[in-house]
This record gives sequence, C-alpha cells and structure tokens, in this order.
Amino acid sequence: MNFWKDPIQVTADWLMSLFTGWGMAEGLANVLISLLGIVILVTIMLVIDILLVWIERKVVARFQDRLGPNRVGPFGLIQPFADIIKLFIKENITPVGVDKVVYNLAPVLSVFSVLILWAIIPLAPVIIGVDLNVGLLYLVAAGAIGTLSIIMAGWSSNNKFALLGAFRQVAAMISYEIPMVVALLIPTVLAGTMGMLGISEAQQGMWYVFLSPLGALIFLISAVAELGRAPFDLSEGESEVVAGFHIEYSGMKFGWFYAGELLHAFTFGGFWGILFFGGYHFFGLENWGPLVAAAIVLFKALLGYWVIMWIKYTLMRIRIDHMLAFNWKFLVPLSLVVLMVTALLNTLLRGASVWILFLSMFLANALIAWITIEILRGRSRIAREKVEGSAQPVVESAHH
Amino acid sequence: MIPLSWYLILSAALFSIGLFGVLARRNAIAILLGVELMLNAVNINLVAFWRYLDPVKITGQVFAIIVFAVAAAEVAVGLALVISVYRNRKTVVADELDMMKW
Amino acid sequence: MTILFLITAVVILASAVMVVTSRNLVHAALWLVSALFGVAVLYALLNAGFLAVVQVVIYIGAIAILFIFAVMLTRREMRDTGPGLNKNWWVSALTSILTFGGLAFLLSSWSGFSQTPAAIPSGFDAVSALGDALISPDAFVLPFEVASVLLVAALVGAVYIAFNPRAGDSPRAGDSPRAGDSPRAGDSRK
Amino acid sequence: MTTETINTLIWLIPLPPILAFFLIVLLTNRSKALSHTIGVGAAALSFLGSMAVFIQAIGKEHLGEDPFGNSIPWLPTGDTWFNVGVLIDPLGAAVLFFVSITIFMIFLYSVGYQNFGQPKGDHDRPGLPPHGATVTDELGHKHTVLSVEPMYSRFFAFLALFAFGMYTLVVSDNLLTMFVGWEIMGLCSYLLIGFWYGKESARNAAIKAFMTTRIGDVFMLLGISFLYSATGTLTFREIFTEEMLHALATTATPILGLSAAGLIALLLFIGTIGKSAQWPLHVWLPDAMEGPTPVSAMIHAATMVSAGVYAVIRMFPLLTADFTGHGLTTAMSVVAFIGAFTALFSATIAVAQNDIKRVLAYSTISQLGFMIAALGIGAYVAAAFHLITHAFFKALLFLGSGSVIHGMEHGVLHTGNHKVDPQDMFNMGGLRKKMPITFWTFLIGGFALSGFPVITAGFWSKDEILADAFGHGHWAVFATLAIAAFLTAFYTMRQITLTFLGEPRTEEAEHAQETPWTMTVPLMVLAFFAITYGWVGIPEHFPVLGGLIPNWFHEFVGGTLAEHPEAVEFSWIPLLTSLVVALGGLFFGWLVYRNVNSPAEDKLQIPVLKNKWYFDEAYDFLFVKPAYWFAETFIYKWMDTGVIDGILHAFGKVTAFLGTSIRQYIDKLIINEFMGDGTARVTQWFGGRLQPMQTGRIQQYMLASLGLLIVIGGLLFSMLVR
Repeated sequence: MNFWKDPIQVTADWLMSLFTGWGMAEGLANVLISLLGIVILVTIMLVIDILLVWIERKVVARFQDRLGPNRVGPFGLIQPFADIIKLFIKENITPVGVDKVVYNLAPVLSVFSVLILWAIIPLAPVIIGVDLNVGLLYLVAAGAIGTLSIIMAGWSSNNKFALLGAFRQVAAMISYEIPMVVALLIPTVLAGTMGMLGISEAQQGMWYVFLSPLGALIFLISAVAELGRAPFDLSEGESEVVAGFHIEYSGMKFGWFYAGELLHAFTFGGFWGILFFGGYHFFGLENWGPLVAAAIVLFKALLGYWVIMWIKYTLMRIRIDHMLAFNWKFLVPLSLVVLMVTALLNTLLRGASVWILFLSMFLANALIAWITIEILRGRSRIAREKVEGSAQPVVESAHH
Repeated sequence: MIPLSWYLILSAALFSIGLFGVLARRNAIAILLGVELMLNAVNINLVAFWRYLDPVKITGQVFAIIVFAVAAAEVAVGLALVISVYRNRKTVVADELDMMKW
Repeated sequence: MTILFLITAVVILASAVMVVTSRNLVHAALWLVSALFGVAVLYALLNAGFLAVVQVVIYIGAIAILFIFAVMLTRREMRDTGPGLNKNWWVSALTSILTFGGLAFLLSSWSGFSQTPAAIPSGFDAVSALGDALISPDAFVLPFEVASVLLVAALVGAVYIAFNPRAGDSPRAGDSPRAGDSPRAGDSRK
Repeated sequence: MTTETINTLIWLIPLPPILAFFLIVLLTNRSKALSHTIGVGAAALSFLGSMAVFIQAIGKEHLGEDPFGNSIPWLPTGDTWFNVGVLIDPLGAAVLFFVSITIFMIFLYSVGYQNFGQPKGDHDRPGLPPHGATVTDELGHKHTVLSVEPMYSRFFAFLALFAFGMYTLVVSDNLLTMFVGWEIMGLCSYLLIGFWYGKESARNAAIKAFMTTRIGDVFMLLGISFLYSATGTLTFREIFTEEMLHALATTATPILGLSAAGLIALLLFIGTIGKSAQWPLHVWLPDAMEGPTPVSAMIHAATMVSAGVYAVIRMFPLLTADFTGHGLTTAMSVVAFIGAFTALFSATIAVAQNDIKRVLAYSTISQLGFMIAALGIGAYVAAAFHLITHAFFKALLFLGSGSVIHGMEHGVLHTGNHKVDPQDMFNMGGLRKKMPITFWTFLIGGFALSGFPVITAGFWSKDEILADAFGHGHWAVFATLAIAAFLTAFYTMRQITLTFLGEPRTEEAEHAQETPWTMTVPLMVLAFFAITYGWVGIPEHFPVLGGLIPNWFHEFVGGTLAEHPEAVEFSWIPLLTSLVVALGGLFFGWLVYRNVNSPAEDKLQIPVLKNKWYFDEAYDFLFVKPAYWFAETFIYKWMDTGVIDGILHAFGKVTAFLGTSIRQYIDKLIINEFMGDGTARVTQWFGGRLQPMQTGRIQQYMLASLGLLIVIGGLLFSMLVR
C-alpha cells in the first residue's frame, strides 16, 4: 500500500501513528485527522478558485475575441492575485439599517454551501471525502443552503433591489431544483445507487451520457439555472436589478460571493463530468494511480466549467416569467418522461448486454427528442399565425 | 452510548418549546413556526425509537417520511391561508383574526 | 459522540427558544433553520443518513424558504411591530412547562426509557430497506401513495387559496394601508 | 156469476176510488175536466160493482150463514198468519147499497156545485171559496158570474179517497181493515173540512174534527187490541161463534163490573161516539159545516157518521153477549142512555140555529142518537133500517140546502153585496117560486126526516124504533125519543117555512136562481129513495098495509145474526104517538114561523140553545186551556227552562269555573311562567355566561383544550396507573 496507490489512507495512518505517538487519545486523534483532511481539501479548492478567476477572465476574453489579462505575469497569471489583493484592500462598507448578523453570515454561507459539495466528489476510487450512500441528495441539500444564503443576503442588505433580485434568484433556483433532481435520478436508476463512488464505478463500461443524453442536457440546463449564470442570470441583470443580491456587499464580502459563484460553477461542471462522463474513468487511464484519476476528474470538471462559460457568454438573458414557464411547462415534463423511459428500459433490459442497452436507450432518447421538437414546431406555428395573421400560409401555398 | 432517554427528553423539550411558540406568539406565521418545531420533535422521537428499538424494521423511518410529507403539505396550505387572510384582513395577528367570535 | 449529541441538543433547544421569542420574524425563521440543521445532525447521529439529508432538503430547502417568503409577503412595513407574544403568554408558558413535565413523567414511567441503542446488523443499508418498505405492496405502498395524493391536493389547494387573479401572484409588497383602511369584512377589491 | 167472480168483484169495489185518487193527485190535477171525469167514473164503477154484488146477495138465500167473501193471509203473527178479507152478509149488502148510491150522487152533485165550466175567478186564490168572475157578454155589459173552484181536481181526489175509505170499511171482514177504512175517512174529513184552508175557521174546524174523532179512535183501538189479546183474532165470523162469545161474556173485567164482551163493546162504542158525533164528542160536527156542502153531505149524512153506527151494529152480538132478554146489561143501558140523551139534546140546539146547514147538522146528531138508542135497547134491525133511510133523506136535505146556498150565491153575485151570508135562513124566504125542484125535493126530505106518516121512509124506520122501545118496555127511552121526534118535526118545518115559504126577505133572495141539472138530478133520485125505501120494511101486522109488501128488510137484514130477532107484536100506542108527534111538530113549526122575518122576532133564539149549551166554551175551559197551560207553563217554563236549562247552565258554570281556574293556576302560572319563560330565562342566563368563552382567538382555544387535556390525562393516569 504505497503512497501512490492509496495516498489518503497512507497519510492517515502516518498521522495516526504520529499523534498517538504524542500520547493523544485515539478518538481525538481521529477527529484531528479528519479535520486536517478537511483543511487540506478546502485549501486545494480555494487555490483552484483563484486559478478559476484567471481562467474565467481569459476564456471570456477569448469568447469576446480579445486577449484577456496578459500584463500581470506571464499570460496574466498573476492577475487573480491582483484582484484578490484589490478586494482585500477595499473598505468593507456595511450600510445602515442592515441586519448585521444575517448580512455578514450570508457570504460565508454561500461559499460554505459550495465547499461542502467537494466532500462527496470521488476524485479516485480511494480519494473521496466520504462515500455517503445518499450522495446525490447531499448535492441537492447543499443547493438548498445556497438558496438560503442568497435570501439572507438579499433581505439583510435592507435594499429593495437586493430583496427583489434575491427573490427572483431564489424563485428560479427553487423551480429548477426539480428538473435537476429528476435528472440526478436518472444516473441513480442506471447505477442503482445514489453514492457517487457507486455511480462512477457503474460507468466503467458505458458513460451515462450515451445512455441518456437528454438526461445530461437537462442536468446541464438546470445546473446553469441553479448557478444563476448565463441565460438565467437575471438576478444581476444590470438594467433591471442593478447587481442583484450582492449590491450592498463590497470588499472581501463581495469577493467571497464572487469566489463562491465561480467555485459553484466549477463544482457543477465536475458533477456533470462525474455523473454523465464516467467520473475518473478514461479508457483505463485511471488504473495508473489515484492521483491520475483525480487529474482526470479535475480535467473533466474544467471541461464542464468551460461548457458552462461557453453557454454563459453566448446566450442572451431570458426574462423571469419565460424562464419559469420554460421550466414548469417544458423542462419538468420532459425530465419526467425521460426518467420514466430510462427506468422502464433499464428494468426491461436488465439482463441484456451493455450494447443493446446503449442502442435502445439512445434510440429512445432520440425518439423523445424528435417528438418534443415536433410538438414545439406545431405550437410555434400556431403562435406565429396568431401573431402575423393569415399572411403566412398564403405564401406557403403559393410555393406548392 | 447515549441512552434513549436523552433523545426523548430532548424531543419533549423541543415539543413544549414549539407548543409555547404556538400558544404565545401573536403572529400567525410564528404559530406555524411553532408547529414546525413540534413536528420536528415528533420526528426525532420516531427516528430515535427506530434506531433504539429495532433498526431492522424501518417503520420508524417510514413514519418520519410520512411526517415530512404531511408537514410540507401543512405548511404550504397554512401559509397560503395566512397570505389570503392577510390580503383580506390586512393583518396576520392571531388575536385580530377573531371573526369567528360569537 | 455524546459530546456531539450534547452540542447539537444545546444548539437545537437554544435556536428553538430563539425562534419562539425573537421579535423579528425573519430572525425567527433563520433560527428555525438552525434548529432544523441541528435536527438533521441528530438524524445523522442516529445513523439515519438519508433522513438527515432529506430533512435538510425538505425543511431547510423548501419549508424554511417558504416561511421567509410568507413573512416577506405579509408585512405592512419592513419592521415588525408590537410585542412578539400575546398578552397572557405566561399562561402558555405555564401550560407548556406542565406539558413538558407531564411528557417527561410519562416517558420516564415507560419501561424502555433508558434503553441502549440496539446493534445495527452489518451490511444493513437503511436507505434501500426504506426504499423497499415504501414500494413493496405488503408494507407501506398505500401510505406512500396517499401521501403523494395529499401533497398534490395541498399543492392545488395552496395555489387556489393564495392565487389573487387581479393583483398578479403577489400583493404589492409594502402595500401600506391607506388612512382609515380598516380591515373591512369581505374586502371585495378582487 | 159464480161466487168466485163475486168474491173477486167484492175485492175490486174499493179499488177504483183509490186509483182515481192517485191518478188525480199525481197526474191529472192540472186539467179539471179530466180529473172530475176520472172521479165520477171511479164512483160509477164502484156503484155498478156494488149493485151487481147487491143483486147477487138478494138473490141468494141463507146469505147470513154463508156470506160472500174470502180472506188471504196478510201479516205474519209469529207462527200463525193474520188473515184479511172481504165479507158481504145481509147487513153489508144493505149498507153497501145505500153507500154506493149516495157516494155516486154526491160525486155527480159536486161537479155542478164546484161550478165546473164557469170562467176562472178574477182574484180567486186556492184555499178560499170562489168569489165570482166578471164576464163581458157580446153586448159589452159587465156582470159577475160564479167562478170555478180553483182547487177543483184536489176536491175530487179527496172525495175519491173518502169513497175508498168508506168502501173498505163496509166490505172488510175484520176489525183491522175496518179500522183502516175508519182512519182514512177521519183523514179525509180533516182534509175536506179544511178544504178552503185559506179561512181561519175552516182550519180550526178541521183540526177540531180530527182531534175529537181521534180521541174516540184511541178508545176504539184499545177495544180492538183488548179483543185481539182476548180472542186472538179480529175477523167477525170467528168472534161471533157461540163459545167465543160465551167465553168473552163470562170473563169479568175490573172496570164497572163489566164483562169482557161488555167492556170491548163499550170501548168500540166510544169510538163510534167520536166518529158519529154523539153527546160528549159531538162538538166537531157543527163546525164541520165549514167545508163545501157535498162534503158535509157526504160526511154528515151518508157515510162517515153512519160508519159509526154500522160498526156498532157489526159489534151488536158482542154488545148483547150477556143479554138475557129482559133487563138491559150495563153496556146496553149506557148505549141506550147516550143515544136517547144525544137525540133530545141536539134536537133542542137545532131548534135555535139560523144557519141552514147547522140545523141539518144537529138534526143528524139527533137522528144518530135515535139509532144508537135503538141499538141500546136491542133493536138492531130497526137501527139498520133507520140508518139507511136516514142516509137517503139526510143526503137529500144537505144537497138541497147546498143548491139553496148555490142559488143565494147567484143573488149575492148579482147584487154584488158580499156581506150578506148566503147560508143564513133569515136572508132567504120565498124560494119555492125561484127554485121549484129544490123546494119539492127539500120538502120530501123534510117530511121524511120528521116522519110524515105512511108516505115517507122516515116514518117507518122511526116508528119501528119507537115500537121496539115501547114493545120491550123501555119507557124512559120511548118518552125521550118521542119528545125528540116532536122537536125534529118542529125545526124541520121551521127551516122549510123560513127558507121556502113566505116572501123573499132580502134582495139576494129575489135573484136566487134554480141550480143546473147536475145538482137537481141527484136530488130527485135521492127523493125517490127517501120515499120508496120505507115501503120495503113495513111490518106484517101493521093494521092496513101490513101484508101488502112483504117485510123484506126484516127477513133480509135479520138474517145476518144466527138467531132471528122475533118481530115485536103490534100495539097502537107507539103508532099513535109517532103520528101525533110528526103532524103536531110540522103544524106547530109552520104556525110559529109563518111570519117571522128576522132573528129578533124568533122567540126560540135562547142564548143557551144558540150557543150549544156552552159545550165548546166548557171543553175549551176544561181541556184546551189546561193543555196550553200544561205545555206553556209546566213543560216550557218549569221543566224546560227551569230544570233542564238549569242543569245545563249549572254544567256551563262548572266548566267555566274549571276552565278559568285551570287557565289561572295551571296554564298561566305553571306552564307559561315556570316552564315557558323559566326555561327561556335559564337558557338565556347560561347563554350569557358561556358566551364569553367563544372569543374567536385561536390560541385561547388551544390553551383551554391543552389545559383540559392535562387535567384529564392526569386524572386518568392517576386512576389507571394506581
């Protein structure tokens, strides 16, 4: 059991022997070790967070056909540190009439809700915080805490725009939670367990994205909505609600919010990778060692993060009622149908080989997609006629 | 290990605090908060009994789940009522909502 | 373990007391959240992992937020006014203490009062067992279905009651009462 | 004709009148002509039937032992049947003969009397006698003429019913149907006397007649029922058997020491007193003159009154059941006394009457007294003989007076002065020139009544009675009857002189006219019989005429009873007395009244006689007033208002008292106060106390319920766990 095969266990034993050496109680030692584990994980995450800031600014620039920060350090690598220092230096203004306790607690909670997510991400078969058998639910619970932080922020800053923005954001997050949960159910059904390790292991042969592409797509959309980014970032809509719930926050408090948000996006990218793209599986590469597997997971997370940024900087903002209507009238029914179909097929073809399973599932998903598109085209034609009157059909009939 | 009595005492305390909340608070929503506390106390009891008496039979947990569902439904309807009362009466103070007085 | 239990117990009871006594309703709601958090931890202590997470998702995720929404919607001014407790609150206090005493006495007189936790058989997966119980016809499928019906009914009912066709879905926040706008019975502004 | 057809013929005799009665009443009372033809036709049919039966009866010897007639079972009396039938024995045949003739004559006469064919009266109302109609002849003169009777057909209907009653009485073979006929005639007398019911006096007279006859009928019924209970049968043949009569004669009865037979006879006799208007019950006959004259003729001459005598003759064997030849039994002496006294008594009254019909009425009563007296002394053949002759000449006298009155009405209408009473004799006088036929027939009738020797029938029958009375040595009866005969002759002559002789005293008498043929023909027929019928019963050993015509009547009627009554030997004294009495009376009557022109001059207008010995007033005082008093004060005032109403009022008061006290103490006090308001107050009080509980504040409810929970929980716990 050398270090490279099972780094966590090895270090844990080493530390244990160390502490017991110092005459510490067994239990106390255990607690200390787990605390240490947590600290390490959190610091790694925060470092990545800083990296993300840089990546974010570079990728956005690239999308907008510009270079992005390249003055500070090679390729602008030092730019994030410059930003952070700037935030640190800025004065932490706490407006009057603010509900102090709640006002200050809000940014902490938002980062907290993201960091606790990493406890269940399986970087490698052996490297994992804790393998809860209710992993996916844990993900949803963390989301709930995120919502709470936004509300606290919005309400405590004693600013109408903040409150309104917070409520909009919360409404969106709550409604998109449902398609997300249903989307999460699909890998659970396929893997048979909610534990993240279980799901990753189950994707040994076939990545779930191929079994239910629609499920992946729904998860992505709801994740983006959950983050409150890109097409759904109505809370920061400059024109309507100024800066959303973190208007009154300045300095490092805003910094925490900003960092939390970035990390949240990165985490959901990671989840996307794990749930639908096989986690640390990369055609046998993961067997080399846990660290390689971790690298694979991080790489997939970055890819997911890139996709999310890609969506963010290409699509325009959607109105709040369109967004909610889209969710309730389109996404929820679609996700339920997909879930039912996959569950049905999964139980029916339990014994069959993976390829048959793949073919049937893929075809089913294609079929569902085609049907929904047909319904949408029909619905849109009616809507168009209503709007443009009867002019349109005349033209069409002229063609034939 | 922790004996069952601690949990029971804890839930009883939580229950009576919730009860006090229900009986003493003026605001209708605060009353609902109190109700929530009481329901949680019940849940603690249920899970404690499940855990301490016979973990294999998970009826305790099923009960808890059902209580969850009921609590959620209750809160939803309760709050809806309170909101419509507010809309009609411009107040949510329980003492003022005494139309059913003789 | 016992330390953890004690800490959470204290947290729960303190936050419960704060919920009950705090004048500002939003604070009360937040304290409720912390209490629920404590209860979730208790579930975790009792090896009911699934319940803990479900508790967090449902209570904190939905119900607490619902409360905060409700509080927001039903406030005349942002500030809360008047005393938190109604006049004869001490009677309520007395009764609740009495109930606590009664319950405690009852429970203590119960035989299995100070029982030690039973051993969990190895390989016993509470979540799957729960899943089976909820689905298998001879166990709890009927209550499960009835619960679903209940939820749907509650959903429809809540929407119907709260829905206000004229003023969109939420009354104008901060709808300060006009002078002399006494709560007319059967206010027919609809 | 075989006896079979005769028997059915007898049954059929009473039928035509009753059919006529129903036909007229039900169908033809609208047309006067049709009604009177039906009436007269029915009378004719019965007359012919009677004549046929009479001829057969005469032709058959030993009719007494073997009379015509049969009987049929009618009423079921337990296991035996009560038989009803018809019987024609010599007495029946003789009576049937004169009854049918007189009835037929009266029917004919009343056609004329009721002025058939005259115009309708101007203001005639039914129920009042016609007052004449003004007629304008071709010259335009207006003069009043007699008007037809408005209730013409009704009159004939009652006459027919009356005839039916008489016929049933005559032909019936038992007392019951006889009594039925008796009652029908009582009813018809009421109806006919009160025919002009418009007049107050007619109504009173009808009621008076009916009441008095009824009193008699009651006693008769008593007698019949006593007879029935004693003998078990009412048919004559069965009663008059030897052993039955002997049984009746021997059984004594507590009353007056009479034997059963005597008592029954007396009771039946009282019926006759009522019906034939003998002394105590005679008051109704004079008032019965209110009815039209044919009625008075019918009732008071021919039929009804004679029915009474006929009944006694029928019951003669019963009367004389224990008669041993010489001393009269008490019953017979009573009958004789009543008969003789009535004869004398009514003759005295008749002398003082001014109304032509009232004189005849009293004379009828006295003649009936003669017959009853004859029966009383045992001479039933003489009584029957006098009955028949009297029927003829009295009917003749009545119809004559009818035509006199009719003539006088011509005069009254002629002068138009209606105040003159056409019936008062002092308004008449000298009518022999105006009405010759009526005068002569009336004269014959008068002489027959007063017993003008040899020629008239009256002489023979009255002489027969006087001879019997003298022969059997009943001097008192003989003397009274002789005086009565004298008075009869006297008032008859008074009547004739006042109406016919002398000069017409009033203007109306001047214009009296002879009545039409329909009235004068019956007068002549009756006059013929009034004379000839006497010769049928001349006793053999009568000095001159003895053997000429065999005494048919004596053999024939004598045969009704088993043993023939032996004819009394002839002696001169009764003959002489009857001659003296008759001629003296006539001469005296003419002498006294030759030139008397007004009631003032009439010395015999003694108030006592004029007012009928004040019998009406006496009866009024004795019976009517007490009856009124009894009804008015005793029943009404004392019993009704006093006792019964008293009881009722007492009940009323008691219940009122109960009612008020219940209301006062139970209803008001307990139910309203205590129960009603009380419960209301209690509930109100509770309501008030409990109302604050419902404060509407939900938390208080929760508190209360929780508190309760704790309390109950604690209690339960403490109880259960211990």
